[in-house]
Amino acid sequence: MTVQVFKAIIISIVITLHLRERGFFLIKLHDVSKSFGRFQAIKSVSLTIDKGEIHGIIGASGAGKSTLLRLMNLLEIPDDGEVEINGQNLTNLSSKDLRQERKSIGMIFQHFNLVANKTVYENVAVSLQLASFPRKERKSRVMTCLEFVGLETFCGKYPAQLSGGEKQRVAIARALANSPRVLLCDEPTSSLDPNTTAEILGVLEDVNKKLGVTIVIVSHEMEVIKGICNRVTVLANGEIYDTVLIEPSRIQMMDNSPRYFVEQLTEGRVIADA
Amino acid sequence: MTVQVFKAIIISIVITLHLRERGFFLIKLHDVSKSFGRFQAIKSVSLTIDKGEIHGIIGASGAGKSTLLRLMNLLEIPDDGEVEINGQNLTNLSSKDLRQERKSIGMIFQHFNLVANKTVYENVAVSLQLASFPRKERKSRVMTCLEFVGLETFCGKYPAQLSGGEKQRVAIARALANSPRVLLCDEPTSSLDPNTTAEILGVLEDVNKKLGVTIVIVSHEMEVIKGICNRVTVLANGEIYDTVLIEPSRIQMMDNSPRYFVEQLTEGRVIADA
Amino acid sequence: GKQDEKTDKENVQEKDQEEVTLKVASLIPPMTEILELVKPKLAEESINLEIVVLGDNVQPNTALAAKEVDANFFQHVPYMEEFNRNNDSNLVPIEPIYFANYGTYSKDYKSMEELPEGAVIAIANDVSNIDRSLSLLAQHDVITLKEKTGSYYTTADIDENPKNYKFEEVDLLMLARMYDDADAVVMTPAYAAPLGLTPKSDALLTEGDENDFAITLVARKDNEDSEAIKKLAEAMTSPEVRKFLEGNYDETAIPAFK
Amino acid sequence: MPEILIQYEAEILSSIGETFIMVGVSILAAILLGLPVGTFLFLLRKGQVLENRFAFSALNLLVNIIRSFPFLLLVVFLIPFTRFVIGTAIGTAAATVPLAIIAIAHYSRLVEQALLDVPKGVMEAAISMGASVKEIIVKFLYVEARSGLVLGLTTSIISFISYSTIMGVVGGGGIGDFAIRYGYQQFKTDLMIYMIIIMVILVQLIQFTGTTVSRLIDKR
Amino acid sequence: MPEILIQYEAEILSSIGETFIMVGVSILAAILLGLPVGTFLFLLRKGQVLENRFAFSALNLLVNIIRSFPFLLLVVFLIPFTRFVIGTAIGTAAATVPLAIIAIAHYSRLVEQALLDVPKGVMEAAISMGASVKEIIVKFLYVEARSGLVLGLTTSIISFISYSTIMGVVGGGGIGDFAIRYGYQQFKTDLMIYMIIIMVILVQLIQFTGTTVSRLIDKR
Ligand SMILES: Nc1ncnc2c1ncn2[C@@H]1O[C@H](COP(=O)(O)OP(=O)(O)OP(=O)(O)O)[C@@H](O)[C@H]1O
Ligand SMILES: Nc1ncnc2c1ncn2[C@@H]1O[C@H](COP(=O)(O)OP(=O)(O)OP(=O)(O)O)[C@@H](O)[C@H]1O
Ligand SMILES: [Mg+2]
Ligand SMILES: [Mg+2]
Repeated sequence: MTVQVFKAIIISIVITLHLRERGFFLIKLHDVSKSFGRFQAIKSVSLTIDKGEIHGIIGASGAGKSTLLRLMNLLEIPDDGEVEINGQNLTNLSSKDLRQERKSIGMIFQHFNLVANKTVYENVAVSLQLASFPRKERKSRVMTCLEFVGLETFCGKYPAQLSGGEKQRVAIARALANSPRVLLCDEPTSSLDPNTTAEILGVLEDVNKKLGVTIVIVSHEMEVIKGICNRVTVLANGEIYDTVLIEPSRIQMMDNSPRYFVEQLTEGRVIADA
Repeated sequence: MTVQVFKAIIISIVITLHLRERGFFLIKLHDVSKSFGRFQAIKSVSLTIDKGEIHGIIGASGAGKSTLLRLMNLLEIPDDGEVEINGQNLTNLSSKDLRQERKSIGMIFQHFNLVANKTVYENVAVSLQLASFPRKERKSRVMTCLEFVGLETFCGKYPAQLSGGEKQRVAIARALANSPRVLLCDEPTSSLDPNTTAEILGVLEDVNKKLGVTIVIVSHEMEVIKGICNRVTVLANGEIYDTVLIEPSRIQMMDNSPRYFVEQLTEGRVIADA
Repeated sequence: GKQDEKTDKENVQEKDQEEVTLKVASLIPPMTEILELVKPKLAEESINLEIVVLGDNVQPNTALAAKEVDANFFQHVPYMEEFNRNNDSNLVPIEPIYFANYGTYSKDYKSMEELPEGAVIAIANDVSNIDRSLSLLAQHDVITLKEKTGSYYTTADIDENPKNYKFEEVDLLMLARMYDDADAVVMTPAYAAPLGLTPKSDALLTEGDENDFAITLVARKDNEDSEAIKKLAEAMTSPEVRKFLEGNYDETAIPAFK
Repeated sequence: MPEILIQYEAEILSSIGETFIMVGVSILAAILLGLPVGTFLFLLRKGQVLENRFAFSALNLLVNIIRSFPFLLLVVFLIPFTRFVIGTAIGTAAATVPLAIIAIAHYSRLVEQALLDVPKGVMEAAISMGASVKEIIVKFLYVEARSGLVLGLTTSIISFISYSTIMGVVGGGGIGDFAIRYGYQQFKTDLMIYMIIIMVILVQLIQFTGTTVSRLIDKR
Repeated sequence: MPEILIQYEAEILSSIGETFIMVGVSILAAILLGLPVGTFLFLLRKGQVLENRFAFSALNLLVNIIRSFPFLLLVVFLIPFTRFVIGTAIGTAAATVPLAIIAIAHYSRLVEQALLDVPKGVMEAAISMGASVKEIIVKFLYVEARSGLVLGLTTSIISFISYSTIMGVVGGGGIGDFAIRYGYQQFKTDLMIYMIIIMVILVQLIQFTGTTVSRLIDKR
């Protein structure tokens, strides 16, 4: 696995060279509300996410985390309030400009939302096609992203042939492919084992540090949040309960052998091997 | 939340009274193999799960955990080998007997597999209908199960109107409704926050202890496995790497207030409130 | 051999020089057969006869009026006149060719007298044929009709129907098939023939040739005098056609030309 | 109301009635038989719960044969059967027989297609709960595919109306036949146009109802 | 080969050719125009990316009007248009015009239905990536709905064959018309049955191809 992490770092450097200088991004929500029927899922939330920050959103199931995230790229249209990215008020944009803006906002969905009739390769490639990424470099870029998530040998498979975690990793690769400047992640590691999780978080951190990508992560896993975020919003019943600044404890990388699981399970209190 | 846990315990007692004496169950896999095309997902696995055990299955993403679980109720037909539940060889059963057997095997799917056009209530009720559960008691049974997972007020909602965690909890309620004697759980808490997770695991433990339900849990979360399982199979590349006996550390219950998240985040190393 | 070849070539050349194509719309035999019969003869006169078979009895007139065909051969004059009235067209009859001897047939009964009270009589369902069928029955005093008000009689115009016959209107195409179903069927010989029925030996009642319903070659005002139409009319009233009709359609299609 | 409509009021009303009878019976046939046939076309497929190559091919062929017949010839071909069922082969009642048969074949294809769009996971959930084939169909398949089934039925009904216009051939009557006989063959163009307007309104109503219902019951 | 088939060989072959022309043009029209029309019916709906109540109603009405016409009357009604496009209103070429128009209306409904079954999540993924409407259609909707689109086209093609049998009215010819004219009207029952067998084989081939293709491209 360390080999892969090394690869990932090399790759991020390649991306850095590939990209022009890009400004850091910021996201601002002003008094945003969203109701579904009579139920108010988000209640007048104001939140600023700084440029280059890795921002966590945590809260109980049903607190409104996904809804809040989906408001940030206007997948949910707010009933009230404004959404601003990098100084631009998304709510006022023409649909063409909004499209353009969205091309620089990557999103990892809670339920992946892969295209079932596209292969793993095509699922990742499509975001490059949409962004008119130079045709020649597409293939190598897709492969790079699939290597990020350890799926370089899965190119020709279809989503229905993947395990839960593999699907999730394809969704991550897709979101990263187009070198977005903002990355919205809804439970990006919910289906991943601890090793793969650590790996993916490492990639996200690199992307943030080296390319200045602003990242918003919704997660219910305390380790994920603690391990990577600078600042965390605690959401409860559609309202911000608190925002906490933390010092991310660099995620420790582990080797991905099954031995790790056994060690973890037996640590300190081995009973027997069955 | 403690109130809910209390409720859950009361409820399990009610179920115990409701049920006749039932034998403990066991699951046996003999040399089971399963390939998808040329890819061998499960390679000649033999595994015995004892009566009344809570058995964990852990392993990296793509190791074959879901496939192994799905072999246990013959959702995947093995290419080779035999699957036995409570002494009955499932692979030889007539389709009618297999159906009958399946009614006593609850399953929680990794991707929930809720019926999108049924309400939360109907999704849970359907498993009772299939098992010809006495019509009069259905309603109270469904409500009991929804209370287990804290969704008693969500009866009339449709899956598309639920958050990820809420969907998962409906799937759990559905699997529990028909008082199964074996419960197959594929990442049952992957979308749940730590509190809800602890709660659900508490319910599963109760069901196991009080009703003798044999439980198989696939999970990538070490805490889940450590917190509830008696024995854990570590899977790697479709093979059993090891089987480890552990002493489950009774899951600690936490209150479900957002305060908990803040405490967890700031524990020991508070920097500032934003 | 050589000489033959030469004359053949000359013939072809001749044809090339003055060949005219004549399009004639038609529906079913024996109409189409008559046209096929005269085709070689017209070819000798450098007229290429193209038979356009259509499937309903309005389209041949529509096509003729729109100059898509040069003539048609499927209808009787009253029907053509009705079309002219309604469509501001100027179709003209060229030559009556044969009387389709309309008749009443029955599978179970030998004569009209045997037909019981309340029997079902199947008739065609298009207006001109309803008119014609009712006229046939009236001609033989099976029913009586009121004064004609519109251009056609309809079942509403029946005045007396002493034996309370029920009239079932079906498509022309289905008429022959109703032979099994209805107590009696009123139809043209063209539809009766495939059942092996002829007006002469099987019909309970026939129309004869004392009527206006001769199937007529029809063209337009602007081409009625053209050489090609004249030659076509000539060919269709030739002794060969008469012989053909008398030989194959004895009393079924009675030649209407002198 | 235009005079010509008043003049033909009785005929128009009875032809509307005939259309309702013919289309109504077709709808019944589509639901009572087309739905099961389509369901079996789906369930007998490879990989489905009743997988059976032979039975599938046979049923598939049967549906294809009905769909292959030129409609007019189907009507003719079915005359003995119609006579057996209805007692006569002409008239509105008789016309419903071939229409119903076409309706079954037509709708069954749309049912098959709608069921193919039910997510595999839902089928798996049903199977894992030990649902019988009947329960899989009624409690899962039809529930999950219901909006597609309604839209398919809507499309089918509109086709039935179109097929019913040909039933003048056996004296079936109906609005379409009325329009053809009086409007077209008798050159009463205005009458024809009114009849077509009636048909457009009818079709528009059916489509509107179908679209609305399918949207209301679609909770996906 | 039975004698009667040899006797009529030339006519049979040319009628098969006519059917191919008529159905071929209908297929082209269905794909080139029915597909876009159906796509717009979907995209203009409430809640979709091009939501537009007015445009939807207009397009929906247009499709319904075409579907409401008794087919025979549509053929007649379109004669001036056909003459304008093809130069004549009779013959096989002319017959393709009304057939094509019916094909567009027919297939567009099935397209609309197939697209309605595309999971919402896929649309969301497309929108979140900043896909333009054209890209949403081509790179997401059609990809995800492709097996439904193929099955719908199969169903439509078989309906087109059935519609083409009526085109004898304007001299369109085709196998069905041949069967009616020679086989039915002239009581050559054996000839009629052979023609029907040819049609069954044709339909069976189309259905088989459609089913197979749609299964092969369905990766869900
Ligand atoms: N389309 C909808 N219609 C009605 N209610 C909805 C809809 N979408 C979400 N909700 C409700 O809004 C609330 C917040 O949903 P959201 O998906 O944002 O929760 P979440 O914080 O992401 O939860 P989880 O961790 O379980 O995914 C939930 O209670 C949910 O039931
Ligand atoms: N239908 C299929 N066709 C082809 N390959 C499949 C299919 N289903 C599963 N696989 C492959 O089999 C392997 C095991 O899949 P499985 O779903 O059992 O993994 P898992 O251990 O549950 O992983 P995760 O934790 O990511 O859910 C994976 O590599 C997957 O790609
Ligand atoms: Mg969520
Ligand atoms: Mg899995």
